Amino acid sequence: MINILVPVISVILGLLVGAIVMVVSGYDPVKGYIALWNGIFGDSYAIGETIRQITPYILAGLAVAFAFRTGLFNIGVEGQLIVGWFAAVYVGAAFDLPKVIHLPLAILAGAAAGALWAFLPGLLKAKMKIHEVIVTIMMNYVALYVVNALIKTWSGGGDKTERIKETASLRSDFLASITDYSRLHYGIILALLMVVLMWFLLEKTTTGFELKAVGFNENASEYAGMKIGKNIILAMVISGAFAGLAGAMEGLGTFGNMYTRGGFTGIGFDGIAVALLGANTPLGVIFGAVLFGSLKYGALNMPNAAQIPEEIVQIVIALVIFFVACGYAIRLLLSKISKKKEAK
Amino acid sequence: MKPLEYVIEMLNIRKEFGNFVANDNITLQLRKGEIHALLGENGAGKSTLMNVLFGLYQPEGGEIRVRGKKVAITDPNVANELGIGMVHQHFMLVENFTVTENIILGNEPTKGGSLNISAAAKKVAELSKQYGLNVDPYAKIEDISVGMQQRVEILKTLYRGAEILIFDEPTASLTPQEIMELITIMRKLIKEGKSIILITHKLQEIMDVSDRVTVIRKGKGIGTVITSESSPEELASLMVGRQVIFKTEKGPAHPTDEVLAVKDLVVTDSRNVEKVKGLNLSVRRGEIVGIAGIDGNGQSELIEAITGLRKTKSGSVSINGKDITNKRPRQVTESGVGHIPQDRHKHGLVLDFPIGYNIALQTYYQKPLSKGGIIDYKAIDRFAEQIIEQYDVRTQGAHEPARALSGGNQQKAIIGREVERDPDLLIAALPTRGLDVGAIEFIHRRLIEQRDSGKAVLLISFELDEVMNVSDRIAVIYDGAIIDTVKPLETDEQELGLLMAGHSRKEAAAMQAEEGDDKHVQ
Amino acid sequence: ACGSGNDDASKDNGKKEGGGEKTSEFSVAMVTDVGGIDDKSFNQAAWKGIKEFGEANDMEKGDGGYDYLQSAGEEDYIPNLNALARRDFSLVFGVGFMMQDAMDEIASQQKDTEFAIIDAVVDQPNTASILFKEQEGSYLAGVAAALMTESKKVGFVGGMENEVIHRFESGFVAGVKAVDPEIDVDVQYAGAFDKAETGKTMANRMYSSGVDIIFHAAGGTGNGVFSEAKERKSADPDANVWVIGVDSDQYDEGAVGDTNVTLTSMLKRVDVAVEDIAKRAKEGDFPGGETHVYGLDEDGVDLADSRGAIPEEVMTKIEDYKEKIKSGEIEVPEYPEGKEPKK
Amino acid sequence: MSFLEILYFMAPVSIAYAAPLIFTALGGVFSERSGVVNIALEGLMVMGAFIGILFNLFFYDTFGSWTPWVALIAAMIVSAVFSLLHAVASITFRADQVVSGVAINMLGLAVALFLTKMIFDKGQTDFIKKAIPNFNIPVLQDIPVIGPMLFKGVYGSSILAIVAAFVAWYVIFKTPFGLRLRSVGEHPMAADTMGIHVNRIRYIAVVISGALAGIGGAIYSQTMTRDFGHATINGQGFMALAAMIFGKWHPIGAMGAAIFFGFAQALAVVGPSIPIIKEIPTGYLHALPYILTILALAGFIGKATGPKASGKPYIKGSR
Ligand SMILES: Nc1ncnc2c1ncn2[C@@H]1O[C@H](COP(=O)(O)OP(=O)(O)OP(=O)(O)O)[C@@H](O)[C@H]1O
Ligand SMILES: Nc1ncnc2c1ncn2[C@@H]1O[C@H](COP(=O)(O)OP(=O)(O)OP(=O)(O)O)[C@@H](O)[C@H]1O
Ligand SMILES: [Mg+2]
Ligand SMILES: [Mg+2]
Repeated sequence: MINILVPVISVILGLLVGAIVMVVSGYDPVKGYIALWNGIFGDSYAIGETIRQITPYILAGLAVAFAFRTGLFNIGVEGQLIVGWFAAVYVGAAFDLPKVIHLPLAILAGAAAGALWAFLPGLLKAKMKIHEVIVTIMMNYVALYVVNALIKTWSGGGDKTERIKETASLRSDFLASITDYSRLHYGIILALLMVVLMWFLLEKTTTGFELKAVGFNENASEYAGMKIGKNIILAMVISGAFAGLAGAMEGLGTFGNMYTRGGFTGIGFDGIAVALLGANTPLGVIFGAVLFGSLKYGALNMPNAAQIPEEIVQIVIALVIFFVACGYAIRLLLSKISKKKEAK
Repeated sequence: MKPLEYVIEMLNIRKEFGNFVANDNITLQLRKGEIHALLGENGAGKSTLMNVLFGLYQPEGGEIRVRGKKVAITDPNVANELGIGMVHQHFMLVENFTVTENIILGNEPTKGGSLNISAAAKKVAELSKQYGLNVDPYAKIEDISVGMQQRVEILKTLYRGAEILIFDEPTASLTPQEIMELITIMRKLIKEGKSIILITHKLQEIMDVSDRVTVIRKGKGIGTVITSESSPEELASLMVGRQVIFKTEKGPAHPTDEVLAVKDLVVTDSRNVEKVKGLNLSVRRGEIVGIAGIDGNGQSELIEAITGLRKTKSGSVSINGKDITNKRPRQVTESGVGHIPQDRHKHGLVLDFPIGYNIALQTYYQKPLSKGGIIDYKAIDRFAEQIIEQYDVRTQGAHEPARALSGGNQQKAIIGREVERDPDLLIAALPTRGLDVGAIEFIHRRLIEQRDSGKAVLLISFELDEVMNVSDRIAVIYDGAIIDTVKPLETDEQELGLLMAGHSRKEAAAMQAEEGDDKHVQ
Repeated sequence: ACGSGNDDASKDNGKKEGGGEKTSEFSVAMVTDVGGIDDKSFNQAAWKGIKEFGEANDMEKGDGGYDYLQSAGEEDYIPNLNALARRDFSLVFGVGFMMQDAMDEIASQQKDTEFAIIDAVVDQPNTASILFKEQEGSYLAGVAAALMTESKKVGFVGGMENEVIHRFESGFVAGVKAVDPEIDVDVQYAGAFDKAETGKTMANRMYSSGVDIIFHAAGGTGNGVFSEAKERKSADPDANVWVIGVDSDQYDEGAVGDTNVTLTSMLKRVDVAVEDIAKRAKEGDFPGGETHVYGLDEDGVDLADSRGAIPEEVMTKIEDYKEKIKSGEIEVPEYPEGKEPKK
Repeated sequence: MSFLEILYFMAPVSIAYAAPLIFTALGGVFSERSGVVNIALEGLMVMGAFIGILFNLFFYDTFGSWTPWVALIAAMIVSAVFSLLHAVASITFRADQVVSGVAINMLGLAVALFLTKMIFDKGQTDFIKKAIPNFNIPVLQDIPVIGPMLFKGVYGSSILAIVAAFVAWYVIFKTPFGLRLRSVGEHPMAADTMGIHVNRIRYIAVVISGALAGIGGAIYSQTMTRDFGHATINGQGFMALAAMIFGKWHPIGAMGAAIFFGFAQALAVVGPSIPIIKEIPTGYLHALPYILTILALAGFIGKATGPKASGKPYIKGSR
């Protein structure tokens, strides 16, 4: 009960403080929040786009959460996502194959690229004990510039890749038609499958058991016969694969190609918040992604329908995360309230 | 007798953790200049009571008087000001600090705003000399022995001028030599007019040094007795609530085939210093071989090399005739080796895992706990419940985090895990460290059972008592080699002590004779 | 070129009559890219064009008048374009080549709305594509730099390498070489539009190696170029360091006490193009499916008026070149040498 | 460029690039040494960059040529106050320190941009009139080789940063406060038993980190961009975090790492005039600084472990 109450109260508190900010700066919070609501749930188009936005957040959140659960801090989801995006688009555009092969292949390419990008930090951590945070931060930049250069090379000096073939696309006329031409694509199903996969991997398999054990206590795990290095690398690689899939969602679903980028997508960094909002559990990640994705997407409608500046929405989102992080204080408050009630 | 002057009175102290009552109206009165022992089973609430006195916990009820005055000890600062110092059960030392830094922390001498380490170190050296503590002020904690760390803890309290000292299980991880030293130190402190509360599970120590004993059981005060009017047996039964057998009953050994064979083994430590230097050892089915030795003579490296946790430099290790030198830990365990590790928190347990997972930590990948890489958690639960039941692990259930169990119960779970795998060789390293007499008795019985069912047991212990009581053969390790092997019945603690100090049996005999002569002369 | 917005007002006469009915009421909006309407670059210029058009036609900000939506990321382009189309704006601008695919998709769905995209070509019947001949303006910047350099070394700092920025580079180099082929042009790209520290380091390197005029086409990275120049200027008022600004008149950015390091700026008049297209759409002359290229001749690009440091005789020379380009006598290359598209 | 010219160019550029990172990384060192993970450095830097510019713009008339320096102090104070949010969340409210940090990062940028819009009615501030100046150090600059490398075109802020690194080293390793700070990050319970107020020390450390990151941000904006906008600080905070880890949580190490980053960045800029690097296509050249860092880590830095209690809130009586 309290586990549900805490995030709900955090969200309410975040919105409340956001409302105060709006009032103070001369905007109408009621109008603002109606716009936010409509931006998320207003019509089938909004719902479709909200779900589309949630999709990569789930995967990025899984990537971060998986690493955390195995004792690693993968701050490189952003870079892994970028290479995953590129690889998926490359396979999606460069080959002519029937859909049953092409789409899975392109998705796999994304996952593989992300995994590869995470392999190096994993290897350095396993073999040389080099802190994964710093390597993954560096790998983010390397991904950004290398992918930009690859796009340039591939497109003969252009700024974007070819479009993926229809056979590699996650989009569908059906989804578009029921959501009034939103870009909702089948990626959400894949993302949810990955949630199940992560849960299964961590909670059901011997591999997951080992990964968690190594994350908690390397010495005891080694004593129990587990291979420490292998598990660290594997954890990074799986985490990177999730991140790569998030990129594949963008490449094969939302965009259908890739542009050279001036900076990061932000999804990878937001994935940290998503994962931690969800307490690093697979189910929690869904919650985090829904919260984050909805706010992010719905926020677009606040300047649109209520002329409230984007920045205020960002403030609200940050506050919501802040309050969720402060869950302990909310718990304390709740228990005090319930004690008082008992006393009466 | 002087008028009864209490420096500390803890009256009807009550401490609750949630719904659990850890201290249920316990009263403890400490006289000036006495050593007052506090005795109780693992988890009885001793540390809790002392943490209340030291200001780390706030009691729910009762009152504390210091030198007759009622006080509220709201945090350790207050305790320090009242002259109360505590040596904690789990050392409160910052590992990568030097001895001096640890000692002055919170009370630092300065010169022009910066730390005056040299002055502090001088003072530490002086104190150390005054009490015969022999501590290097500039050594890093992570580099010094447990005994030395213990003395640093004591210095911490002395440095602050504590008049009332609490020792929470100071001897649990000390070697016999170090314990002797500690006792000397305690006596010195008392002579200086200080008062001591001593927690220990070793009844002999209580008999040796304490003036009075307060016994608690399951959070309740049982009473206070005058040591000289009591006996170990009485204390034990007061504490446990039943009769305790001290000398473990066991029949003679019937050793058969060799299980463990270590030949000319050379192992280096993490700093690449040779610690095991051409060691030979053999353990057969149906016998318990005890390794006696002073800490640091290569015991840890030897076990780590056998179990695959450390690479050997040369020599060989084989189990049942099969060479396992430099095999990975998994291959070693699968060749029939069970291992109760020396450090249960570092190697023995994943503290954040449920105790059930920990019980499955060696077998989770095998049938019936898993099939085809898929773990059957129901099977793990069943298995864990069975071990918990069978080995009397006191816990709320298999899902409780290992962290929340007391050390004794953690240890029982580990023993259950290792024994239940039915290994041909069971290596038990310091298996009873920090445990109460009841638990020790239980563990010793299990080791003997293993032997009697035809397994080989290798016991490493710093406690001569334990080695003498449990082993069938005692291999004395000194400077990385087994210098002699003796039978418990054919030796005594004195001879063993001399052997452990590196003397040959002949020398030992001579020295013993001499000593005996001396005694006569005196 | 500056006052072009004003004369539209006089021509606007049909507005009041159709006022009551929504369909006949003309409204216009734009979607920015991540820069926002005040990025001192083309978003700002586009918004300026829309605002001026709106004000000139007595329109109000908001539905049925003129408005904009800002994108926080590229995933927002489609929802934003879509939102504006759904709010029944008659004409929706997309600013920036990054919006190409998004525009293509939305234009094919929202067939009743007219769209226009800046810096890219979208092949839809209801979409007008707007390109600029940045190379022509940059050519003049190159000429100015070549005529003014004392060290015979000039520099170019680009942001990300793409076709648009390549046009800047190409024109600039061509302009310099047209005056004096012996002059060195030091070309470097920062790889991003928002790395001021890299821009500054590049400028530092160039000035250190004797370059005295740097033309930047690098957005926020160009801030660093200005910082370096200004720093040198304030350390040594006699330092011969200049910057040529880009997109809008960056004279103010060059101020160092009483002096200024901005030699001139290459203007990219997105506002002119936006107003032009809006006007045509309002008059029912929307060039859907067409691509309009705005060069010197169309007032789409130019050098800023702020050329304080450029002496009169140099000005005349620049004007000469300008006329030659306008007349077609000089054709400015679109791609830098060796950077022609391979396909 | 000749080899010497390259050196003359790279040395000062590396240090100038490093200065904001040094300050911010030092902030990270204080915070993490006390056991509070500070991924919020980015947001704290943003705040500093914004306040630095804002103050500079509004008080130029009052403080004249001293403005940039006073602006550093203003940025320091505001970021320190802002960092209290992170402190309250992660120390008192036992929040996950990484989440709290992420929230602060988002909040810092959003608040700074919102205020920019409110005050300037546009997406970025005006340009400041007076930036942090650089100057040649008399006499020293004439020393052959070293002079032009280290003593020409020196920013006051760079000197300050290097001095700050040594001061931080002194404070952390030579003063009672430093000893307590480190003890709290290694073994808070031990510190508690010695009568040290664990949470108080951690609050102080986090606020110091806010103050230092604020200075770092204000140095960046007052030397590199001279205005504030959405992209002014983008990733510097994370680079500072990386510098802190690279430097093994040691002030001097962090400084060295920051200078190394500066060196790598400068190398990518002068790359086209260096024989081997010249061959790397520009696109890939942009990745060079980051690849160099990874190589350096793998090559000669190796293992780094942070303070033991880092990331864990201290809860009295738990173990
Ligand atoms: N921090 C805590 N939270 C909850 N319960 C606790 C805590 N500390 C102790 N307890 C409870 O109090 C009881 C007494 O613990 P305590 O540490 O005082 O035992 P002890 O007598 O010192 O045991 P040992 O001999 O093993 O050191 C435990 O059984 C446990 O259930
Ligand atoms: N954080 C906690 N939560 C719940 N119970 C706790 C906690 N900390 C300690 N305990 C309880 O305290 C009791 C005794 O703990 P204590 O550390 O004194 O045991 P111990 O036998 O001395 O262990 P060790 O071998 O580690 O010294 C245990 O029974 C355990 O249940
Ligand atoms: Mg205890
Ligand atoms: Mg104990």
